[in-house]
Amino acid sequence: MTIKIVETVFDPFFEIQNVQTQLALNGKFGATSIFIGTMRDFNEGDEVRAMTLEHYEGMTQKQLEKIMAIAKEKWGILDALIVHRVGDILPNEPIVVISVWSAHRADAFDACRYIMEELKSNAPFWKRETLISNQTRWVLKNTGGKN
Amino acid sequence: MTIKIVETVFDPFFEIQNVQTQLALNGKFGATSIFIGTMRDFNEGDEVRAMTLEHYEGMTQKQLEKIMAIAKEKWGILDALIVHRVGDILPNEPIVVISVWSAHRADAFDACRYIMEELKSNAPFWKRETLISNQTRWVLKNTGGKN
Amino acid sequence: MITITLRYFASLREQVGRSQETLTLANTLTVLDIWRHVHQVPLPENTLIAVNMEYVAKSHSVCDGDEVAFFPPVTGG
Amino acid sequence: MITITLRYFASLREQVGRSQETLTLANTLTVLDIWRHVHQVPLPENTLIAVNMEYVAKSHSVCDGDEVAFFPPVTGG
Repeated sequence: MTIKIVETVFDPFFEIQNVQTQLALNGKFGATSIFIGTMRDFNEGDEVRAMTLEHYEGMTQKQLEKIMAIAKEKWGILDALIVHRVGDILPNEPIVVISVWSAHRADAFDACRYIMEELKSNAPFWKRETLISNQTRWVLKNTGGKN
Repeated sequence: MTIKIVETVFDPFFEIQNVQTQLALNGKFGATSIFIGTMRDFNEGDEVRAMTLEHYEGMTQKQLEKIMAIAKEKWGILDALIVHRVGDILPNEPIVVISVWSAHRADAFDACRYIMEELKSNAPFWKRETLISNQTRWVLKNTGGKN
Repeated sequence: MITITLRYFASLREQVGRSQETLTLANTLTVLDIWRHVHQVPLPENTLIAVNMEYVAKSHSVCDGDEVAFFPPVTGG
Repeated sequence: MITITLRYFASLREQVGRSQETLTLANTLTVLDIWRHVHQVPLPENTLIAVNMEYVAKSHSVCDGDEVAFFPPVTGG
């Protein structure tokens, strides 16, 4: 299980492959479910120029570890990865990647979505957007991700 | 929308990035949901040495196009990719990758899972396993992926 | 006269002993009756049937030039 | 005597005008009463509260050495 909070641009595919090439996983996982959140250049009808992600260092790690531990109890997970960006972010840069490896697909799908929804609800990150007008605003609330 | 049936080993991350670097998507997608199916070295309690994937050429493409079209009607999808392997496959090689890009995460999550389940149920592929004993057997049925 | 192509895949292809054959009929038949016309053994339960690469029911009747495929449950992904 | 650290994040940090302060109390208080003790304005609705980096209810009472954090709804991911 890997949790990383990073302050500079990261490559989600490099991070995933980095975990996956661990020899222990070879031939054992049949399913990988991945979610990547990427910064858009629009939000709530406005063009967005940049974003700053603030977080509560220490608590972030603690909450993400708790989410991972619960996911591991609920589903048959072989490994999981969370990488989350903080600091100044530009459109088209990745914000978060979650990857879950399991033997069978239902476990990977369910656990990946669970981790993402819990992260959105409980991990102490806050987004401040800089609009195209250079006006800044805090994002007030995450939208729901469940149907 | 991209559908590929490939006869040799492919790199799922390369295929995904290949679609993603299309300029049209830049800054527009906030969510990417990816599923990768990888060959395991065990199935139904037996060690598996290799696998051969047969398919019904033409019908495969037709069914996958239909699945993609329905997913596009049901959810707000910006782009989607399916790559599926056929022929001789070894453990740890990717069998299938599905990637869905959308503005918001619920659409990507739902559509990716839908495409995978429909592919498992309707796309005319058949797996024949070669066990460690060199005995071969057809996989009889896909297991369920919904909870 | 109706000429159709029959195709078999995977384990069913191995059971039938061939992957493809051409059949000429005086009149249209359902896909189930085509199977009965050609094979001594009953159509295995769970067999899927496609005509021109689209799934059909056993009661579907063929047209001249159709490609009719019989195959076991699919196991891709 | 109970000494605690207060922390504020994001928009609440900007409203409060500082990110951190230390408070010494004669007796334990609930986290809600701590807010009232320090700030003139009522605790904004939807504010989340953590003690030692775990979420707590407004009625949670602090201990000596606790880190108490107040912040708006989280918006990561």
